[in-house]
Amino acid sequence: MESPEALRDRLLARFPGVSVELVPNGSPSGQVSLRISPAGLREVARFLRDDAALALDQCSNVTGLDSPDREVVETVKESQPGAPGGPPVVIERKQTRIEPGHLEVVYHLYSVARRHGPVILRARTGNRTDAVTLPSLTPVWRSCEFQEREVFDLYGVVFEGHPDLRRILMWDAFAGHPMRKDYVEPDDYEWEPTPHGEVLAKARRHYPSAAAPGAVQPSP
Amino acid sequence: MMLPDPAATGLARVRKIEGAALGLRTPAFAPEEGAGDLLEVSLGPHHPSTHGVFRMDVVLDGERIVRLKPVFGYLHRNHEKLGEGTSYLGSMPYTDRLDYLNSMTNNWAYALAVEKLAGIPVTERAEYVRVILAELSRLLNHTCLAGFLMQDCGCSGTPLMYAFREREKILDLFESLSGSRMMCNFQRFGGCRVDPSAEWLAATRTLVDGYGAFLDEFEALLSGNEIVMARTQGVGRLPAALAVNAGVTGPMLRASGVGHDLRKVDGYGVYPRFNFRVPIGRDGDVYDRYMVRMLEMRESISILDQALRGLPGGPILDPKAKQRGLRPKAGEAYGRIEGPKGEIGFFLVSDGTGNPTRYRVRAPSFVNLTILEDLCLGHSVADAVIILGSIDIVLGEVDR
Amino acid sequence: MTLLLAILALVCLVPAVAAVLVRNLIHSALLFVLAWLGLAAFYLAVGAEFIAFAHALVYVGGVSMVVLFAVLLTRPGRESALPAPSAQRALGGLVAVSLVASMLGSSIFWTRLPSVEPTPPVPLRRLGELLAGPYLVALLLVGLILTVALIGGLLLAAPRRPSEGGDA
Amino acid sequence: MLGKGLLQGLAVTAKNLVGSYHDPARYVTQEYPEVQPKLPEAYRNFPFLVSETADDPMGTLRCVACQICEKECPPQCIYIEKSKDKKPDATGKAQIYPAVFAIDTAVCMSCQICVEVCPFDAIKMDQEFAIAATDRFGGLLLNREQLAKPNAYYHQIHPTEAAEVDERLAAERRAAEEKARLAAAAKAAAPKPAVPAAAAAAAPGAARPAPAGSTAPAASAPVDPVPPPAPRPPSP
Amino acid sequence: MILAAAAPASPADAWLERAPLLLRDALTGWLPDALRPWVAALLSIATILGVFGLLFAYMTLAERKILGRIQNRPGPNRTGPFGLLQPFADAIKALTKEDIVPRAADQVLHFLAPVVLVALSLIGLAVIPFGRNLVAVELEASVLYFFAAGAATELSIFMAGWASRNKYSLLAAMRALAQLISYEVPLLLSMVPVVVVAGSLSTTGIVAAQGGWAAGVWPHWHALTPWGFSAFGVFMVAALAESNRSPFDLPEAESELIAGHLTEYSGFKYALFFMAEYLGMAALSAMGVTLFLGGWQAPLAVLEFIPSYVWFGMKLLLLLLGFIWIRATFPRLRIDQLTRLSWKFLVPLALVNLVNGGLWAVTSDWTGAAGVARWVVSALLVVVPFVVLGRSLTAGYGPRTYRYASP
Repeated sequence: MESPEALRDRLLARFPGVSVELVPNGSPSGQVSLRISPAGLREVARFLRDDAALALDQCSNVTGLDSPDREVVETVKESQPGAPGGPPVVIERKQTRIEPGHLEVVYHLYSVARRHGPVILRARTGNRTDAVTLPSLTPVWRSCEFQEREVFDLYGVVFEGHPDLRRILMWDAFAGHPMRKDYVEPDDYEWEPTPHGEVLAKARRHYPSAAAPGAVQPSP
Repeated sequence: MMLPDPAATGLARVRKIEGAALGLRTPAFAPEEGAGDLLEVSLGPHHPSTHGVFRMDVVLDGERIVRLKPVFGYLHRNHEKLGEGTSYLGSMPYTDRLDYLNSMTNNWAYALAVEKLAGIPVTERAEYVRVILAELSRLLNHTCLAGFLMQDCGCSGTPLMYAFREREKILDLFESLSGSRMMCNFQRFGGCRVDPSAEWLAATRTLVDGYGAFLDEFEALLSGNEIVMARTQGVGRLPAALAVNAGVTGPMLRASGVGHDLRKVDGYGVYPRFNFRVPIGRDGDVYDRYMVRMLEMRESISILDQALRGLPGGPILDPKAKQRGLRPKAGEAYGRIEGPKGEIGFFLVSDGTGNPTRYRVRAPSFVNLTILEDLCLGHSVADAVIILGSIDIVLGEVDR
Repeated sequence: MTLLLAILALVCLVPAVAAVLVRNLIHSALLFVLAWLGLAAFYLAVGAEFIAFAHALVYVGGVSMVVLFAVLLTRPGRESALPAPSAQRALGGLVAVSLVASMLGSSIFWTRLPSVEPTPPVPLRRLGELLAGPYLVALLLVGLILTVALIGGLLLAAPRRPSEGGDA
Repeated sequence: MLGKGLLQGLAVTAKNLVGSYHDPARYVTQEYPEVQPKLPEAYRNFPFLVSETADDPMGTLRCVACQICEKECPPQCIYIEKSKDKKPDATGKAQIYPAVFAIDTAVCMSCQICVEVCPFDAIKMDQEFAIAATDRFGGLLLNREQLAKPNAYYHQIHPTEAAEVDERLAAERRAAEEKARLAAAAKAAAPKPAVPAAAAAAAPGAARPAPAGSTAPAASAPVDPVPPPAPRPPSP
Repeated sequence: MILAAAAPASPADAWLERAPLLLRDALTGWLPDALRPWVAALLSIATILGVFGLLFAYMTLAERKILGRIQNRPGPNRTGPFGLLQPFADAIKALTKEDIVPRAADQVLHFLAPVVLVALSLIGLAVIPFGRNLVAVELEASVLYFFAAGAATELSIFMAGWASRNKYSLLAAMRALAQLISYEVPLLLSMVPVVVVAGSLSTTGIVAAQGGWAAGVWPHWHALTPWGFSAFGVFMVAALAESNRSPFDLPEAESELIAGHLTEYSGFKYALFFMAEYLGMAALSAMGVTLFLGGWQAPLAVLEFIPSYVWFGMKLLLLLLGFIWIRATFPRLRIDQLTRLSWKFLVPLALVNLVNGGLWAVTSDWTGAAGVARWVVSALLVVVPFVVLGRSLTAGYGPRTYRYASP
């Protein structure tokens, strides 16, 4: 199977309008992935499936990833007018910048015919709130049908072109997407007497009046 | 017996899926408007034969199925969010609860993924012990499958009881080794938790030697039986192209004629050292899936035999391998093995801390269910029950 | 003996009348079955066992099923016996009464019954020889008609929709 | 010939019918209450705390409330509160002991991770499976007194494992005394001027690390008492 | 009064043989003549109910014990020694269980269905000759009476299915009707050659026709003649289907429509259905024994000293064991396969058998070489259609050979 770099170049040559970039992987597994701009995702996918050399006819795994807004602390060099008539003084100032988060979908492609893989595709959504649509790859590989529904259900990524986009694990009336990092677990579930402090504290916040029967009273 | 008119139930959903060119059987029985009485029945989730909490909303035209929507999620406990909240070692006992029939292969898949993520070497003896336990788990799983499938065909429990009798013998082996029959929590990163004793290996040897005779008797009861053949041959036919495209893996894929077995394709662990064959079917119907699993069990017996003979000495786990405070470098890895039900894979993304930032389980039952509707269209309710049985799903793995 | 016959007559008549009056279709179909059993009892009382059991077998076993299937398939189980407007009921009642009167009248007044006591029961073997002998042609003709009716029924009931393989 | 498979099937069931009267491999039913199951030694159910002697369980608990098991327990069902004062343990060294040690058996899934990560062999897996409680909350919450069981009981349920653990602990104790004796001899042989006697006495040099509750789990846990004795990590 | 200590002249008047009749005479002896036939009839009804009631009770236990042992487990052994009190425990449970009748159900029919079903399966037992002259009702056309009683069972299953007003039971009721009607035909057709050969429609006549042994060893039972064996096979398969037993227990197929037409029944009515199924099975097996296995005839001349009703009992239990054995081994047939098996295999086979029986009756006086030819022709007339029809039935099915993937 050709190396990720060669594959990237071939894709860039073939699909000029689509941005294809390599995503390095720090772990010794060496599974480098290709991030593809959402616009041309389905054409690239169909090419990868039908290309004779690659023949990636099985999309084995579709995963959602959530990277929330991150506070990035940067040191910014600024030149400020120094002493009157003297050279400008360069001072460093720490500045916190909010890097906008995004949702990401990862496809692991394998070839059953050629017995090679994985080629890993990644696609990012605009942001985490309104621009969350990505083209669905179910028309290319049927195996994505349920897995994309699961990513929609647990992450909130809307797949355009999916034949039957509904929640698959949670019940339809469920609000929210549980796998997101900023998901707050509702605390109205039935109270559990686990002795662990944090759970107890949450329970006491919820039932401030009654000191829950049977809870472990911290020793005097 | 009247039913709301078909159009109201959104029945006219037309499957505009490009996969049509792949021999996908568009429902030849798509009901024309007002085509007689349609009976909407939901099989499950408390149906005796749905293998756990799983529901199928079926629309019947007379005796034939016109539409089938699987509904699950009843057993969803957000296993993957739990994985993000616990350490790498802490997730190991949770993997027992995925496909609760084969905790040994679940553990191995997770350990393989973490070893790939952190680059941990595995000791020689542990590789052999892992193969032995995986093949024992495969025997156990396929025997149970045959038992449940025949129970769905209507046998009053006899094949199921024979299957469970043999399964108990294997579970006793797991219990005397790992401490628990089904929740073994046995693999560690770089090896196994306990070194199997000589008595345990001798007990495994006797079990393996006796298993061939049990399979012969089991096949004599079932495989040649005309009623079994009549009920299962030609039912739920899965074309090879659709199987590959729909991500179907494991015995279901091989029954459709595609010789794809990760033990040969990926060659993980020490499988390349054993010579064994991969049986494949021709029609991809329920009978082929049953027979491919039976033949696969015979191959597993030969693998077990070779592994038991070739088991090397040496440590079962490198004492210096970090288990508790494991902090793999930032990066990601996707590791997969050939579980009894198909390709079970773990996708782990680490950011250098003690907990993974993403812990994804690729469950074979979940993906194999994608084509349940395509297989059942045009068949009767009795066939749909058998087709679901032949797919061999476990809800712990489907819902996660 | 006549007392027995009178009781049996009642056993036939009551369910028949009830069958007409009762609103639920399925109930009326089942009441018919009772009426047929009453008829079979008549044969028994006269001593013709073979005819009685043949009658019971054919009617209770077969014809009742046909009636029930017909009722089920045409009007699926709803009690929709709408009361016909009163004018029609009167007319219907009149026609029914006149029919019954003419039948009863002809059988009681005009036909000459040879005698009142029951004739000695025909032994079964003799009955068999009679059927195989002089009445053979009649027997074969009846058989022919039944087969034709059977095949006709099958053709009519053949599944209307051109589907893959016709079921049973 | 039609029916050959059916006859074969009947033959198999007949063989099993006859076989179940004399073949132990076929007739495997154990009638439970009358016939108690023969548990393998490795069998594990809920954990229990090991105390050195049976007469004073609270006094001789091996647990030093290092809270490693509380952190590592996947379902978070162990709750420990450290004691304020110290108490001499088996080797005479003053150690912290757990004032509160509660396990919520409604949450515990008996996965034995706590046994695996405990550096002091203070917690082991029990084999008692017929447990019942009347109340869902308090009844399933086992506190320190209910969890503590003597080492003799540990020998009874896991004989080989217990033997290895005891032999390893004895070896450590011997090494500790031997090192203490060496330190004392070295001190006696070359008396350093003006070295406060107390400091010498206080430096125990004992191999047993007194974890100051620091959360940095430096020690790599011995995998399991069963495998060959793991080298004891150097004192911090 | 009862002496006959000397060796009996003929087996007919052996003391043990006449015991039931002597008992009856003893009991009704002191009554005035007018009442005697009525009390005798009552007595025979009581014995049939008692014997077959107990048989039903212990057949449920035998079924669960044998099924258990086939599946290598003990079967019920907690109530009483070896579980012998289990049937009574079940009966008490059935009686004490709450009898829920769905509100939408049609009360009258819902109650009537089990009652009619049990009554019909009991009525059929009146004409079965249990011993040498132990038959409750002596009728000229008793075989026809038996099948007339049996024909109405479909009616009550339909009533049960329709009356519970539940989608599943209605589907199951329709399936049950299709099954029963398609198996009524082979059942009757397989009985006709026996009547033709025996020359009479009365059960006692048929059993008498099977008396005697060729060379004292080979009994004249119908089942031991080629056409008889085939007719016996067809009869037993049809009997399996009529009593909704294993390969054909479609109506209450657990894995599909929950409990079929029994979904809405509970408590004692459910137990009644259960009882009706077993009594129906016992009645059909009893008729099978009468028609094909020589009723109360002993298999060997020398074994005549054992009383006739004991022979009848043993043969009946043997057949019931066969029912249980088949239930333990075979899966269930689908509704279309089931009806195809009847119309495309059993009915043609039974028709050919009719011809075969007729030939057998006509050539009854052939002996010596002609006798052998007679047997060969009859055997051929059984084997050839069996193979031809069998091949057409299993067209497309068969064991398969599997290949292995190239490494």
